[in-house]
Amino acid sequence: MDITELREHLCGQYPDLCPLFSIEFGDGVLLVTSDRLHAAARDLKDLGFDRLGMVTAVDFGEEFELVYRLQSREMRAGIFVKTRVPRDEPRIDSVNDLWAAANWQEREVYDMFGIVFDGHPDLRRILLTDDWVGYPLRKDYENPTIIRRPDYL
Amino acid sequence: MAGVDDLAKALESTPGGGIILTSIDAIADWARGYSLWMMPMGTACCAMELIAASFSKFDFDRHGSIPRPDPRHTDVMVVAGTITHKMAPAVKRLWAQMPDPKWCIAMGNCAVSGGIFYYDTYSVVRGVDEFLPVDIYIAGCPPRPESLQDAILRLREKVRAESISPSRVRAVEGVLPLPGDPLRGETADAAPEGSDV
Amino acid sequence: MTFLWGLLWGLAAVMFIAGGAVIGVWWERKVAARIQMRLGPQQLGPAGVLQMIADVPKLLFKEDIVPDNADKPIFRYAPMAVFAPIAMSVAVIPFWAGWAPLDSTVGMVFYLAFPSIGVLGILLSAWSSHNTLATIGGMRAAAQMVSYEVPRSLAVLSVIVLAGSLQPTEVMDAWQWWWIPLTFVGFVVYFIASIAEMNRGPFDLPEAESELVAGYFSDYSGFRWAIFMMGEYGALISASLFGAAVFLGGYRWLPGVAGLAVFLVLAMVLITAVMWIKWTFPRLRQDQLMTFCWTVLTPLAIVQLVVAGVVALWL
Amino acid sequence: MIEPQDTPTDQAAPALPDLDCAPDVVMPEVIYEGDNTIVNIGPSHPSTHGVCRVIVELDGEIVRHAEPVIGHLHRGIEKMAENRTYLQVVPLTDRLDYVGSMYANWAYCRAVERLAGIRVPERAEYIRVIVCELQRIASHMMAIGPAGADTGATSAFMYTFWQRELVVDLFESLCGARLTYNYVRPGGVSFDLPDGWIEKCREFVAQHPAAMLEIDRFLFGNVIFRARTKGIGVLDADDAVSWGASGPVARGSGVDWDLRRDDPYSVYPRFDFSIPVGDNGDVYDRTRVRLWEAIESCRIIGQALDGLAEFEPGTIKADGMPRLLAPRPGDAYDHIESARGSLGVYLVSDGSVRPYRMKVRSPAFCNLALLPLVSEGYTLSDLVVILGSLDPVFGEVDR
Repeated sequence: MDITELREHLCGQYPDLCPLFSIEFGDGVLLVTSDRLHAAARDLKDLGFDRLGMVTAVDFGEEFELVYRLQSREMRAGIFVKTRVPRDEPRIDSVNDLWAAANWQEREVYDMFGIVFDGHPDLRRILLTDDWVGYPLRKDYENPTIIRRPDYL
Repeated sequence: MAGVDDLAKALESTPGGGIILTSIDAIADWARGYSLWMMPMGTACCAMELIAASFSKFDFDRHGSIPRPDPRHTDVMVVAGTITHKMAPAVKRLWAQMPDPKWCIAMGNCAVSGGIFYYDTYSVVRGVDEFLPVDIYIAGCPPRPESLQDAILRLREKVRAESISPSRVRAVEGVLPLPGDPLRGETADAAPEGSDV
Repeated sequence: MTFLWGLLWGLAAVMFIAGGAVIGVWWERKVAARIQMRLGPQQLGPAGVLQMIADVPKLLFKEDIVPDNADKPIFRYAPMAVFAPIAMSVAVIPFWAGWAPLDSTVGMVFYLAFPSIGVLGILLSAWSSHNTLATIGGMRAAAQMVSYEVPRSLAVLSVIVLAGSLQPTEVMDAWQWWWIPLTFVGFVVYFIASIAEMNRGPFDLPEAESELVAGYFSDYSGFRWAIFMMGEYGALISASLFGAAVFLGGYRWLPGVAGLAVFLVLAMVLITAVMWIKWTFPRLRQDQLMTFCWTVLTPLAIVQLVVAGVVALWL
Repeated sequence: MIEPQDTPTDQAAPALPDLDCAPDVVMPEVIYEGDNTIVNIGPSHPSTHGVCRVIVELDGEIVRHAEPVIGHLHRGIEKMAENRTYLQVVPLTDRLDYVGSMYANWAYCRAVERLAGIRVPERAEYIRVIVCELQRIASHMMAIGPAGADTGATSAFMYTFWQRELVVDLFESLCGARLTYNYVRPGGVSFDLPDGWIEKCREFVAQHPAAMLEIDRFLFGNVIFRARTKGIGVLDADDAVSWGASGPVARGSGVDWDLRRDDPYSVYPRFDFSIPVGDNGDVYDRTRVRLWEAIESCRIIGQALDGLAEFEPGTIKADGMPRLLAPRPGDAYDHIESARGSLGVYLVSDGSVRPYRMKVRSPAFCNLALLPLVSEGYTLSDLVVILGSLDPVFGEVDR
């Protein structure tokens, strides 16, 4: 199923999601607000997106952008769901109840960005030690042990 | 090694015991050099070459070195791969579990200095020599299995200078010619008067 | 005087086992290397035969670690408790016509009883190490060795029934070549049960390298560990010698020194077969191991015993 | 007899590093109050296939819960990539999945190419397919062999490793490295095939299926190995999909999903190959799927080598590649089917010469998350076999 068919399919099933859908670099992207993320994710799962490929976040200064990559075996298509959470209070609903794959992936995002997933059963640090201070993948992360690379490209 | 220590002490305090001690040292060092069992501390990419080194094509067993997973049975720890801050305590603990005399080979750039992970990273220990006394460094990312075999042969040379008596070890350490040192002959000649190196 | 003789014999047995172990380890490394497309030890002596001459002093000069939390006296002496019974078991093996180092009238029972005492040493060492992996290994060893004792004893019993004696030399005197086909099943059961008894692959669960790192001797270093290894190889040698004698006829094939040579060659073949099996087969799981013992080996041994008994009556 | 203080000070022994000076973190103790035994496997253990710590709650020999503790090899590659140019990130991707370096190279390059709109010449695509299928064979050899080693048959590992060495030799003559190739670059590959390489590759492909069938016979046909792996670590298809499992782990459970066929990329649609799928989802099926995939890879390589003849040698780099890539702002994701599953790279660009964010969607990470699920109720001996069958590579799990 190519991207335009996917858009038609999505708009046919869930008209309220249709205006949020756009195409970037050949990938379908669904941009939702953070409070609607869980509902949109559920709709997409019902639509046939049965695999959660990836959960990650990007630090855009004031806000974090959360990126969910969903995949459908049946439709042979993938879609991004993006949402933004404020840096001051990074909270979002966990999608662990929809896809078990979110369990470790959301833990990783919590570990690296400090975004709290409400409803996650076991939100602990996963890659770093439990007593680690700070969230390394934030752009303002400082750690005295880091040696900056000389800037010669 | 308490029994061996006592033996060494007794021999040192006995007149003429030094000759026996030297003979025992010769036997012990020969035996140790030809039977360097490895503790494969493979953490990352270099572990693959560590495996390759002891497998069919390269076959470490030819040199009498076999990998043993249990630190208690090994003589030389081969740290192959990046050591992170999370892993370092475990490496230290395994090192502490190895019985004396023990040696350490830092295999690969990551274990030598952090290598490609030197800059910009927050979780990597820059070289295993920050917390272990390394005897042989092997450069390469990753080094070839032949380099590791060469390191074992070099380590064998280094082991020859060891003694079962701690005071003798300390005496020779300052003047120990490093394996492959171009100044080798001179350094040995320049040993201080009276030291029986 | 008797005491001195005993001491001398004890020393001889220890030297025999230790020497055998030294050669055995080298041989195993070569056999394993051959199976794995490698060369094995090469540098010391022709084909690396002197490799173990380097390994043994090295282990002798290693630090002798006793962990802080270990039960220290037991930890120290447990290796002896493993090694001594195995060295003792060599005493009753008939090497020569009418001669065994200790020609006891109950030699067969003695042989079956003594190596099993080793399980006590293994349990002690495992428990005193204060190490979970070692403890699991010790428990596995205990269950395994006690269970496999049954088919092994039953298999040997069939030979005892045929010979009508418990004295190894008399058993050897009574031995006939047609016992080999008659007790073949018993021999196979004995062979498999012996492999399990000496904790070698595919029954090496107590020291399973990929699961328990080193099992019950994980915390032993230096020469104490070497004693464990000597015990293991001693058990291998002693079981192979015994099997070669009572099941395969040992020295009876040829007279005089040639007979002894045949006996030793037979034992060597058995030892090599054990190594071959170890380096070829995967390892069983604990429950499969027990099931195999009680549902396959033990019934087979009983059937063998019945057959031997009927034949013995008919004789 | 010389005393230590007699040593002249200028020749004093260099001070040995103090063992207690550097990262002095105490190993976290497991506090547990219950009747079961807690056994700590790892971080350095012969069968964790890297540096994974598994905290196992044992009831006798039965595993009640196995909790993997990962991150012992977390090197911060994603953070490092933010401070390197697009080309400088390629060597970092080598170190992700060190058993199959070509995959991470390729996934990253595809993401960059998508972001910067680079068209790769077809010859380069064919070469990429060939090296990645060779890499799949090499990587699966490191999964099948340890399955034997975990169950105790060390020799099987030697036999599969021999095959891996043959592939590594091919790679070495291709790009000079045995393990970290840095071969697939944005816009193409770094070198064209050397003279005689195609013949050597054909030789390898010709002998490999026979070697695999031999492994199939003596390892997978072995009665003990079957007893040890059949019905162990069963993962059903629904769980596999829900947990995001991919690659042989998912296919062993009957999830017929392979990106090479289902989301075709590169020149894969031109080749004729089949995708082996298991039925039971146990260790045996997962491992055997890998074996048949290796044989299928040989078929793909054979076809790709035939197809390669159509293209002129030397056209291996995209035209007009700038020395310094600065793609337009935006984000791109691309994934390929690596030996462990679907390996994706997500790149965010802010228009500068360095990636703003790189995220690696690691299949081994998702597959390893299944360990508590699939190991519960089996014995300790099975746990190591199950862990091996998930085939984690910790460079990729921890990144």
